[in-house]
Amino acid sequence: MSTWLALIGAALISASGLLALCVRRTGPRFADRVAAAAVGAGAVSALAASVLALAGGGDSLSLDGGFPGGVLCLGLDALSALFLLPVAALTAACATYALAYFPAAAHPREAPRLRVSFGLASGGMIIVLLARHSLVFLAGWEIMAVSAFFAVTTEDRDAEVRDAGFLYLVSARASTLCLLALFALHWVATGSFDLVPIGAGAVSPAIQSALFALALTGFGLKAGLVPLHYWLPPAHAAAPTHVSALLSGVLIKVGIYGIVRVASLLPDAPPWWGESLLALGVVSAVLGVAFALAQHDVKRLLAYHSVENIGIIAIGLGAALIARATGHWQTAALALAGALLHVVNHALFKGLLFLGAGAVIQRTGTRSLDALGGIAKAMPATALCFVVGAVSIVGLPPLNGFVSEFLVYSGLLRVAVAADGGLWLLAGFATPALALVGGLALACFAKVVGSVFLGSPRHSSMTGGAEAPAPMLAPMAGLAAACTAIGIAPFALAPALSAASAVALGKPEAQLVAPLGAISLVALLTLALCALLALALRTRLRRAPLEAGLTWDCGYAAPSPHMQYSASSFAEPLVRTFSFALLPRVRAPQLAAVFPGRGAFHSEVVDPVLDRLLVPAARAFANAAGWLRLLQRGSVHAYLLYVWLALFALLAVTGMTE
Amino acid sequence: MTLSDVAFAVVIPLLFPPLMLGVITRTKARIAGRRGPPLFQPYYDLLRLLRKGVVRSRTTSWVFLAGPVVGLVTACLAAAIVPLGANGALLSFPGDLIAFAYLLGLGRFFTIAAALDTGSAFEGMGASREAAFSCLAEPAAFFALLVLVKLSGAYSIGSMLGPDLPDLWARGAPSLGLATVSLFVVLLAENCRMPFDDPTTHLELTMIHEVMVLDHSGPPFALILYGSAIKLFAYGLLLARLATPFHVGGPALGAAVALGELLVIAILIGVVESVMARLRLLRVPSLLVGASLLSAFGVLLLVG
Amino acid sequence: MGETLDLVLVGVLLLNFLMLGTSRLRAAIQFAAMQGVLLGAALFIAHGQTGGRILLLSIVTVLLKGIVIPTILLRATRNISVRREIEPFVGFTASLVLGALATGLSLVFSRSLPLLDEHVGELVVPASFATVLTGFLVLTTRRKAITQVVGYLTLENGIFVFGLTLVEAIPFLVEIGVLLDLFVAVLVMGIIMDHIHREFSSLSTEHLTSLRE
Amino acid sequence: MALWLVLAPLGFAAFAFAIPGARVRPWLLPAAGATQLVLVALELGTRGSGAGEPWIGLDPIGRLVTAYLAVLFFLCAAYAPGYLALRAERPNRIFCSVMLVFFAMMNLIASAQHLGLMWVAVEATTLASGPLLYFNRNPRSIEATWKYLLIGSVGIALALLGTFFVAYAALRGGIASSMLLSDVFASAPRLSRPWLHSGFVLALVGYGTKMGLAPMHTWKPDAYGEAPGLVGALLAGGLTSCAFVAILRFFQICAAAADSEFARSLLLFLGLFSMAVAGAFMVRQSDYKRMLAYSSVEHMGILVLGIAIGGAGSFGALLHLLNNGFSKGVLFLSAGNIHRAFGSKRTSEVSGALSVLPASGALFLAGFFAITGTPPFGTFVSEFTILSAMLHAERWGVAAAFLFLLVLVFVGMGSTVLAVVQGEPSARSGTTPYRDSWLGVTPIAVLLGLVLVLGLWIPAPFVALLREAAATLEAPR
Repeated sequence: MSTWLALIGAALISASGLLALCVRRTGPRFADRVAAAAVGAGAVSALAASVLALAGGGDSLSLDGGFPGGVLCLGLDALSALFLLPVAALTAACATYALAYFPAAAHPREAPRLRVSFGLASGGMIIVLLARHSLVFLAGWEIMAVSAFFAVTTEDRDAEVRDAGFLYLVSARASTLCLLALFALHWVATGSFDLVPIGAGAVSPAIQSALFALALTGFGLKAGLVPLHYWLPPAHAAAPTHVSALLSGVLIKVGIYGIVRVASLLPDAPPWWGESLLALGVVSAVLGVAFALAQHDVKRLLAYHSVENIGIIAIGLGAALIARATGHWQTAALALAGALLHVVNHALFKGLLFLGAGAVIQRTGTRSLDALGGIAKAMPATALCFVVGAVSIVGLPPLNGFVSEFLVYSGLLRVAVAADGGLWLLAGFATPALALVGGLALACFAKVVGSVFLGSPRHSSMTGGAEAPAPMLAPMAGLAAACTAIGIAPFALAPALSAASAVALGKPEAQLVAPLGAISLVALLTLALCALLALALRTRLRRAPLEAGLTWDCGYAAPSPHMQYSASSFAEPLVRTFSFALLPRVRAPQLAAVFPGRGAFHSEVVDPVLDRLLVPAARAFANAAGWLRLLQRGSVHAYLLYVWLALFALLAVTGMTE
Repeated sequence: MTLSDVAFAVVIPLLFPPLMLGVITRTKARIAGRRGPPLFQPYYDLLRLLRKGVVRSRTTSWVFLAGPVVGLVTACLAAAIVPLGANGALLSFPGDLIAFAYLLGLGRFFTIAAALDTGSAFEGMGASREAAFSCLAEPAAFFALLVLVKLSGAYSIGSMLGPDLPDLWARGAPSLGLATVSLFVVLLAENCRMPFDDPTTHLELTMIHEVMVLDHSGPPFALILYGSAIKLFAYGLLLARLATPFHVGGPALGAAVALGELLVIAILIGVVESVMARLRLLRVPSLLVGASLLSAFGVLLLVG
Repeated sequence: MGETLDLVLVGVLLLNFLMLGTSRLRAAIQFAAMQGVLLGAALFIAHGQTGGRILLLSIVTVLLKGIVIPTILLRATRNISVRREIEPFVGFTASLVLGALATGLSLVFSRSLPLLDEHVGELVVPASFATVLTGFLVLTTRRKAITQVVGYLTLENGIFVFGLTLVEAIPFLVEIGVLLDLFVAVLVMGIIMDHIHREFSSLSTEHLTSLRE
Repeated sequence: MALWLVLAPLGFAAFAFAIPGARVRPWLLPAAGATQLVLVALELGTRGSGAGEPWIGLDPIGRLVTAYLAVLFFLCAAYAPGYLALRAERPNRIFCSVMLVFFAMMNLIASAQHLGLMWVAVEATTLASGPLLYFNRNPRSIEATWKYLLIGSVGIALALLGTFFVAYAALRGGIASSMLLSDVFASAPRLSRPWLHSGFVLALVGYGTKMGLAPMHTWKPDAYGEAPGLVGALLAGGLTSCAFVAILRFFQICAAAADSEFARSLLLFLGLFSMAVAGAFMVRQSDYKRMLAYSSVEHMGILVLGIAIGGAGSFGALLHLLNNGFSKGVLFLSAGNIHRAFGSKRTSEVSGALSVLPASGALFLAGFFAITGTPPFGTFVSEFTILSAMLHAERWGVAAAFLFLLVLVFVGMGSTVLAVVQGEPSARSGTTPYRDSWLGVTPIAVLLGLVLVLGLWIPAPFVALLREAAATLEAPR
């Protein structure tokens, strides 16, 4: 039942764009609504399936009919359902948002195409989550990856978008090929396409480790674990914002799902799996947030934060895998629940943040933090939603980010307490690293909130303006509400998390034990006390003489918006501190005389993997390949010579004995 | 915990903290050869501010007022997590050390946001510095807390600093010692004391915390001052308990001893502020990284 | 019989060298033609006793390789009143040296292969290889399209020589098919050469290098 | 009667040559294709009574390939009338009849049970495709045709020598020499190994030239670049597959002689080398039709790799033969449409094809995804099978190289394809009146559908045929 419901959801969502194409002639607005309605209906169906499965009603089904891989199995268990939840919710939110953000009336050429690819990408994700058969998994995976490529390159007339799309496509392909190897090896080792847990001892440890390494690479590429994150920032910057939200919110999570699923299939996990995942997670989290801090483009910044959050999730998963390898099931359940909850949470708040940023971008036409400012006055609701998202993503109480980070921390601390030797060092350094990440994220989002919404507009075109339209506000409000709800009542999700962890660990008794009530109390106290105090202050201020004046600028009487501290200046101390990793490229004017002339300061931080490694390597390879071309300069004589040389060479290496 | 204990644990953290500020000011005055203001001057200041009117910049929004409110509330909640002496804390659950750090983080987030809301270059500068330095202080604190977690096997601040604390010192004195020093540095940094920040300076360019709240006035400003005092109280309590792991008598006596230690810490801070100059801002990160390394070394010592 | 055959094959080898050494286009074509005639003769000498089938085949070979195809090529040179010289990439002396090397190599290679007893002392297999290699040299070192056709012809001649050992194995139809294919190939190449000349007013393959990387 | 599969197209060829109407003549091509489909269906239906002539007959491989050729040719032929109508200024008598001869000869290759006959047929396809390549009659197409003819003929000459060597190997083994496959297989264990080995090498290089394995592939970019898309599709889908069949015949001899290891290692090397060369030359390839030629080189490499690995790899290679052929059909025909609409095949001058030709552009893009093994296209299934076979044989290094080269090729091909398809339509699109038409698009869409079907659902009899054919590679009869 639940699997069928989810399949129906996938079908509806996938078909949404095509349905809209069919009714295109009745007018762009109607087509928009048809697509959104189809997605909404599909999402409801998928959500229902998810809730059903989380409540213990998961099931599976088999399709037989001469497919290349034999009988195709699909199923929905708690683990899949937990991932299905944010996929369905965010898809619906983004589709609603698109009604106002990317209407067909304003984008007659792009919108119909985007709707098709958007629906297919989301439908592909659901198929991946449902797949219990490796070929189905790969098919869903690739549908998702390729449709996402088309969604990213919606505005393909822009060269930057094309480049980013191509980078994404190539990375997606590399990831698919890793998975191809993974599932081929799985097939060779088990003789089956079915994704069911392997019996202990059925497959040699070396093969299992190879499977895990392939999964880590292939899924890590999709999830954006450093150093495989390089495609993420350009792709997120290039895509229409609601697509970025979907990409960042759920698509990269499907990579996480893959790692969890594959790890759950392999019976004998040595500790190094978890250790490597943990180490990768720490590196991703720290570098992700450090690079985010140095960005000037709000969408690139949010994309780097996805790298950071994937790192946090990976830290949780790594801790869970370590605990699983050492038999600490309680700890494993705790860390895993943290990671899984962070998956859900990140989908909610990252979706919210992207949608909020999109509203600002649509209103102002710029993504540059240094050009924005003071938008809270024109768009107070958007600003409020964005602040909720920011507080969530930084992991602060009373919102949901705190809950999942709390669980990850708890798992990590338990691993640290139980560990000794090298593992203690690893866990011992991971915890403060996580704290550093938290601090940096705080700085970063203070910077974003401050430079986008607070202060006064840095550009005259941004004064005035209006709040985002309802179809855009409603999804944001919904997501913000969800963030708050999980922050206040995390215990409501505990059974679901327990069930999902039990599936992922293959250990039904691995239940989540965490002081979720206390967290709830802290959250409620924070909210209540703030409300009380705010109320008191308000009453007091009503009575007090309230004077409005200029911002105090130490006596300077005519402050202008350009005198505000910019986002780049705000981040400068931290960028300088981390310059050993960020390697900022700075062009500063030389100030020679007492009255120097005009000067311009410019600084940028480029991606270390993409711009310092991959691009130069690709260029070098292309140049080398260019030299190779000299062999093919049109001379038929040379070509004939090659034939003969091949003949002689092959004859020479062939055995000629009787 | 009885109801009276709870009332006790609520009232003391609410009433005591401004006194620490008074003690610090008095200590500094004495060392400088002055008499200084009365010990209760901070209380008078708060009351005076609460009565005053408010001037608000036209560029600000609701965020500007959220800063003081959230800052005070989070400081109070954080203080509730720290036990007064060997007594249990008001709020205690496994993992509450994370809540402690993150609650203070929430306060910081809104303080910074409120500073940025004014659109002033000076307040932006202060916010930027605050964000950067607290970021770097975070790992140092966590290394130190991790040492405690590892040694005690407990996950709440209340139990870590509970009756078993002397035993922990016996097992891991070097690590705990390093952690204590490092926590003291964190305390100075987080509460904007010398050598990180000079609370008494009049030059906005060199300020950190003070410049962030330049535009606040009246009751909101009182909330800010009060909040920072409570924050100092919470950190001081943590440090005091860690540095003096003795088990003294009943709850009342224990609390009294703890408050006494807090005053000692206040004096200590006063001494530090009197004998040290403020660091160059560019050097501040080095000091914080040094503190991190110190407590990281404490973690290293626990290998095996 | 073996000696007569060897004698003919010596002639074939000699023609290889002449072809490599000559500087004149028409001469090269004529040498290839002579080779074709010798091949027809060789076929008859080697297997003539087996019946009319071989006789017919020999006649067809002489006709095609010795007369028809060379005529096509000669007509091509006549129609295209181009410079008659062969323009080699590798000089004539060097070509001869390479030819000698190739012949030596052929001898070595055929020694290394286990020949049938009746072929051990004979020239058939080495001569075949040597002619194939000569064809290769002409193909790769001569500039003009037409000389390349001559090289291809020589290559086919070499293969034909090897076929002398297998007359029983190769059905008549296939032999005829092979010859027919050769004829059509040269015919088509001739047509293409005609078009090349019309397009470029030259038969040098230097003009044929616009398609490149 | 396998012979009819050859005779029927020849009959159509004669008819096409005879009739005068240049407007009617192109329609003979789909007619011949449809007839062939019927004949093949009859032939496959009456399997088991396959005792025909000893020289021409359909073994499993033959059945597979003739059926495949019939489908491919029918769809390409269905495209032809529309294309030739656009090229009404060119006489099409030669083109149509030669194309039918070409098709007949391909069928002859697939059904020949005699090495000599097969050689004659391969050479005949070479000669027949010359006029097809030269259809455009410009200096560039002369050059391409010349190179194709010369290199192809030289290569095939080597294959003839290889055929002779194998015959000699029988003589040397003391057996009555015969070139009939059944005889050769029966006597294979007694063949003289040195002759067999060098014969195989010669045949591999010879037919490999025809197939376009690197480094003998050099004619391919020129020929495919200058040929009409229609001809490119038939060459890349049909002819190369037939050359592959010719190599398979020699491989079968080695397998029958229980001596296929050396052959496998040669195939392995050539396969990887072809993929590598293709990858290297696709980088910064600015001519999208030449790019397709390198893609063909790559896939020929994959085919021989599959055979080299053996086991499931043979199955995968045979399946890939079909997938590659149909995908190549999609790519060449849609590239032909794009070429027609923009009047250029350089990526610097062609962009925004998706906007100018929504159908052809989309098909070109889809063909790119199909040829690069994107699930759920059939190419994915075959590549998956080949990779599994590599892993099963524990050839880790080969598998890693295979995957790396697939990425490399994807990068090279993707950058060119996307440059053509995406972006603002270039100014050149306005210089020609050509736009999408039903006749020019439907056959391509059907071809794409076939590749998709092969990835989603393979009928059981077809799987059985593939298995049977793969089995004859390991143990020929």
